[in-house]
Amino acid sequence: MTRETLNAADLIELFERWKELFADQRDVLIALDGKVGDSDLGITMSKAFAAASEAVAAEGASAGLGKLLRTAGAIMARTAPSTMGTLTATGFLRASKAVDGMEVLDTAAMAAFWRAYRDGVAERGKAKLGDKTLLDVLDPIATTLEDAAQNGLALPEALNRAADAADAALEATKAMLAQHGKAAAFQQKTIGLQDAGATVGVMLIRHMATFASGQGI
Amino acid sequence: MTRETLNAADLIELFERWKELFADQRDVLIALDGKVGDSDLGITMSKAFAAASEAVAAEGASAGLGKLLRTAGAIMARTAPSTMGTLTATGFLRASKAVDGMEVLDTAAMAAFWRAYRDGVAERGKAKLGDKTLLDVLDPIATTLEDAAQNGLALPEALNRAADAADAALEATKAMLAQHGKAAAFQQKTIGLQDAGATVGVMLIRHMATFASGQGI
Amino acid sequence: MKKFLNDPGSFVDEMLEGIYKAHPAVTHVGDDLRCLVTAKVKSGKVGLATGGGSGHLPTFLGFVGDGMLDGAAVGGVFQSPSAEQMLDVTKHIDQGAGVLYIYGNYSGDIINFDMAAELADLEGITVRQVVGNDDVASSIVGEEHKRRGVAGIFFLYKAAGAAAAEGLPLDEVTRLADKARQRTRTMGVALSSCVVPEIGHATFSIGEDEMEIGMGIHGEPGISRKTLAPADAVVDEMMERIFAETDYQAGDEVAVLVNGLGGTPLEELYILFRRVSQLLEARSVTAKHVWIGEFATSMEMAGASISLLHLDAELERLIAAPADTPFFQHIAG
Amino acid sequence: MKKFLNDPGSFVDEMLEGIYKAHPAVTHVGDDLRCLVTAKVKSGKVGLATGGGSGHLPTFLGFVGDGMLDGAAVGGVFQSPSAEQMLDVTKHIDQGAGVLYIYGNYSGDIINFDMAAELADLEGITVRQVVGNDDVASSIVGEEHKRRGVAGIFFLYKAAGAAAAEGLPLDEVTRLADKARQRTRTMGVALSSCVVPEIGHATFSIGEDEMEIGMGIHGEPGISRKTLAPADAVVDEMMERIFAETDYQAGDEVAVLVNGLGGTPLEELYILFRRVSQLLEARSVTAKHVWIGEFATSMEMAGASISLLHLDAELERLIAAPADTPFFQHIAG
Ligand SMILES: Nc1ncnc2c1ncn2[C@@H]1O[C@H](COP(=O)(O)OP(=O)(O)O)[C@@H](O)[C@H]1O
Ligand SMILES: Nc1ncnc2c1ncn2[C@@H]1O[C@H](COP(=O)(O)OP(=O)(O)O)[C@@H](O)[C@H]1O
Ligand SMILES: [Mg+2]
Ligand SMILES: [Mg+2]
Ligand SMILES: [Mg+2]
Ligand SMILES: [Mg+2]
Repeated sequence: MTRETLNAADLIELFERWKELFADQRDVLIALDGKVGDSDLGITMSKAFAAASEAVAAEGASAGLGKLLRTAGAIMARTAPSTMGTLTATGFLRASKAVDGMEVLDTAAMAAFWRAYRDGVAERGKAKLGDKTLLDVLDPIATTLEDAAQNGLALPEALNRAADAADAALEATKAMLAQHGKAAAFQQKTIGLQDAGATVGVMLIRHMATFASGQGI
Repeated sequence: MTRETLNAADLIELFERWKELFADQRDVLIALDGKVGDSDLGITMSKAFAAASEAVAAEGASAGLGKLLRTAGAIMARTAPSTMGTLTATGFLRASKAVDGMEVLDTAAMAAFWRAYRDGVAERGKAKLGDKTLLDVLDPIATTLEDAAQNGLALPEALNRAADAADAALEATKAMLAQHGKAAAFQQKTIGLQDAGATVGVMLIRHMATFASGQGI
Repeated sequence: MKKFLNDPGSFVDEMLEGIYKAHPAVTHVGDDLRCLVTAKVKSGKVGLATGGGSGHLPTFLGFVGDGMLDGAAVGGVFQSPSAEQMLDVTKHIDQGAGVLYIYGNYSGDIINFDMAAELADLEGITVRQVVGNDDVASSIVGEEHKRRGVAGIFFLYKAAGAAAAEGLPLDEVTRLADKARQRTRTMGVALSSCVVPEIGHATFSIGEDEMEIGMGIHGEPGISRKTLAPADAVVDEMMERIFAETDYQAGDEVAVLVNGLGGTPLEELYILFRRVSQLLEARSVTAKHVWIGEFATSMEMAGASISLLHLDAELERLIAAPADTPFFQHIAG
Repeated sequence: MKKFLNDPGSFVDEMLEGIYKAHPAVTHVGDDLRCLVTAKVKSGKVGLATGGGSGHLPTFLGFVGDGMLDGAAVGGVFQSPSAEQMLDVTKHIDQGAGVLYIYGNYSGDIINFDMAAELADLEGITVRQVVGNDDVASSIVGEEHKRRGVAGIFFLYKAAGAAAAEGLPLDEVTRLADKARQRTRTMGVALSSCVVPEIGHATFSIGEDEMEIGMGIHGEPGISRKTLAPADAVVDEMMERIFAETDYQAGDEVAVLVNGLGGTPLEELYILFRRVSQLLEARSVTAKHVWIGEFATSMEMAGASISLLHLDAELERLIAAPADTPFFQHIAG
């Protein structure tokens, strides 16, 4: 089933899918973070989304999009306060504010969602573009969605484009030198490797796109 | 060259041989003590005899048998104060007293030497016969030499018999249950194993016998 | 993984239960075991808080007590506590004189402490931050702001703790903590990996005859991996890097911390200190205060670090002051 | 072998050089670094001496200081010091009030301490001996005289040290040390081997998933080797053996020592203590004094031991008394 908009019930289902995603990808992310980090990314992401999914499901669709996203962000901040955990929590909390009061997310609302998410991460993490972080994929996600909204693209198509842009941006992180977090210590060794946090960003948007496109995941 | 008696110069040479013996047997004794002990026996014995050999050589034959044995015992007590180190030191110190003033060791003197050695070890260690210790080979060494002296046997022959008796006694320790030292903790596991300290006793007397018999060692 | 534990998921909380049972001088905020505070908050005093991942005992929470810290929020093994937990500790210990956060320079911790400081500010609590960055190996001179905080943070706790105990105001306590930070340098070396309980296998692998100079306390890479050298040569290499960026003059005094990373016997730490002491003597620098033992560990990692604090009169006074915490006692004298 | 050392043969003496550099409160008799004594012998006081092999830091020499011991003779790693060295320490610390030897029940040590006591007697020094035998695993009830002395000897030092500091006479100090001995029980468990520097390889081998309950601090065999169980089950098994031969009544008080063998992180010791504390509470026995950390180690061995001292009024007073030594500080109150 293609979803032209996402409502609160969809969001709850999406969190359930994200939860499954990060449970599946736990070891992949552990291994990836292990290369130039501390191997915890798979653990924190699976915990964060398990807790968020449970919390939004318990709250139910009647709470509305804004409240559900706030709940998800708040519980993530508590359950998984690693760099990525807190940045992801910040992202959802800011997105919550951006879409507060809306009944459904169409392309324009989704652009506002990811713009707020991106800016929250940028503000909290103080990274610059090109620093080889999550921000390097969030930025093209936000701008691609803003373009898509301006061009009147439907949500599934818009999200697919954003995910493609994120893929390309993730690929581009390989050439970058890590400037933040534990990876920064590895200096030159980070060149050639894709950034772990950016990988999580791609997983999030790709899964959202697949979900909106109604493809089996 | 067969030696019917041992003089002070011989003793110095014998200590040199003992030193080589325990340097050679270092790893064997480490392994043996390692089975039901703390693996240090090879280290302490090689150290003890290296120090003793050096000290008696430095002192020279003119010091006389008693003084040389006292020097050997004293330096061993200082260099290798493990159970076997101190017992061996005690043995030599007591033997020193027993042969003090003698110019050479014949069979009777050698019997007195090992009687004193045996009694010193018994007194200091407070072990009983059959407790699976060094004492179990020292006892037949002393009694065999005393018999040999009464029967007028020459020193090489007497020492060979004492060494044979020690061999048999060592074999007999296999059936015993260790009562002292670290081996005691191994209880039933000590059955079937020859005692490490008794093995040192056999090495000492066998080497002495070979030395007196003039066989190449 | 060979550890005394019941369940990797409850590792930290069961450890904390043990700590509260063993040390009645510390307690927790509400029901959250991970928000540890002194049982006797001293009225009017500047509050000192720290925090960071578990797995580094006695860092972080072990230094909460008289003459040291007032509270610590701890996370999972090598995981930051949450901003909310830090805020809870902050609110509990604040006596109106403000709170100083002293913690290590790790992105997860910074992000959460920053968030906590913002939240505390909204509640009317003045918060200052000093971020320990003593690990020489983790960035070059000129990029000190990128350096990790490791065992040397102990000196920051000690200096700030004594300053707060003297009744100094927040700005002064902050100045002194920051001065200690600027004058502290650490170099570490690892011989074996740690194992994070929830991961279950070694964080990194290292050859039977290898060491890594400069490795971080979570297994972050160091400067060079090579064949294990004699202890004196290892110390020489570590101290050379510290000497290269400090300006000790003959007659100066330092405080020395030789820290075990968790799996290294005390005997070996003393062998390392012996050489440290020789090198200081060769420069006519006095090791005025010396601590040798485990201060900031990395679970069962074998290895050690050497931290030096370049003393001056006021820092010396603070380092010499008495302290009494569950994991660290210092009897002045 | 992966250790910080320069040469296996100089391991002990270089460690000692480090100790003297770090701790000016202790010194050595004449030129022999292995005869360690307090720098300020207290006139008129009963002297307390201990000794044994190196490789167990902070045992033995780490407890020489105020409120604890006056001297310690140490040997090579896991090797007794010589009778002569013990005699030298004895002569140095004797103040005419006599000297009490407190050491562990090992044949090498006994033989040498006995010899030293004989020699001291010849010099007119009264010597008493109390031989620690707290290791429950090392012999059955009824054969306690065969048991090894392990970490629980710390309680003997503490009790005797406080008694001597109070100015009690030799017989009384001996009685109290012996009472502490009779009321102390220890159980240990090992997860990995130690490596003696001069031997260079592991003393014993143990599977990746195995533990040995009751193993001694030199790697002596324990009671059973089995698959590593959850921490609580390990503690239950250890405590059961201690409970089986003690008669704690509801309302009684104990002192508890959870000791790391060298390679085990502090976190895990607290997880073990958590369970100890639950078991004591279930019997309404109070853990009046608790120490958790490294007290008697076996180089880098991973493992732990649990020691309990059954307190009574006079032992409680002595255990509670202040102490200040290089490796152990206790602030009373
Ligand atoms: N300052 C920052 N701003 C944005 N993203 C960051 C920053 N620092 C690190 N990251 C991202 O976080 C990822 C690592 O996340 P995580 O494993 O949670 O870190 P840690 O374990 O160090 O807390 C990196 O791959 C990077 O994408
Ligand atoms: N009380 C004793 N009397 C005589 N011999 C003993 C006694 N205790 C132990 N031994 C001997 O000492 C040997 C072990 O010596 P050693 O390795 O030096 O002991 P440790 O390492 O325990 O000090 C044993 O094999 C035994 O023969
Ligand atoms: Mg990570
Ligand atoms: Mg032995
Ligand atoms: Mg992390
Ligand atoms: Mg031995």
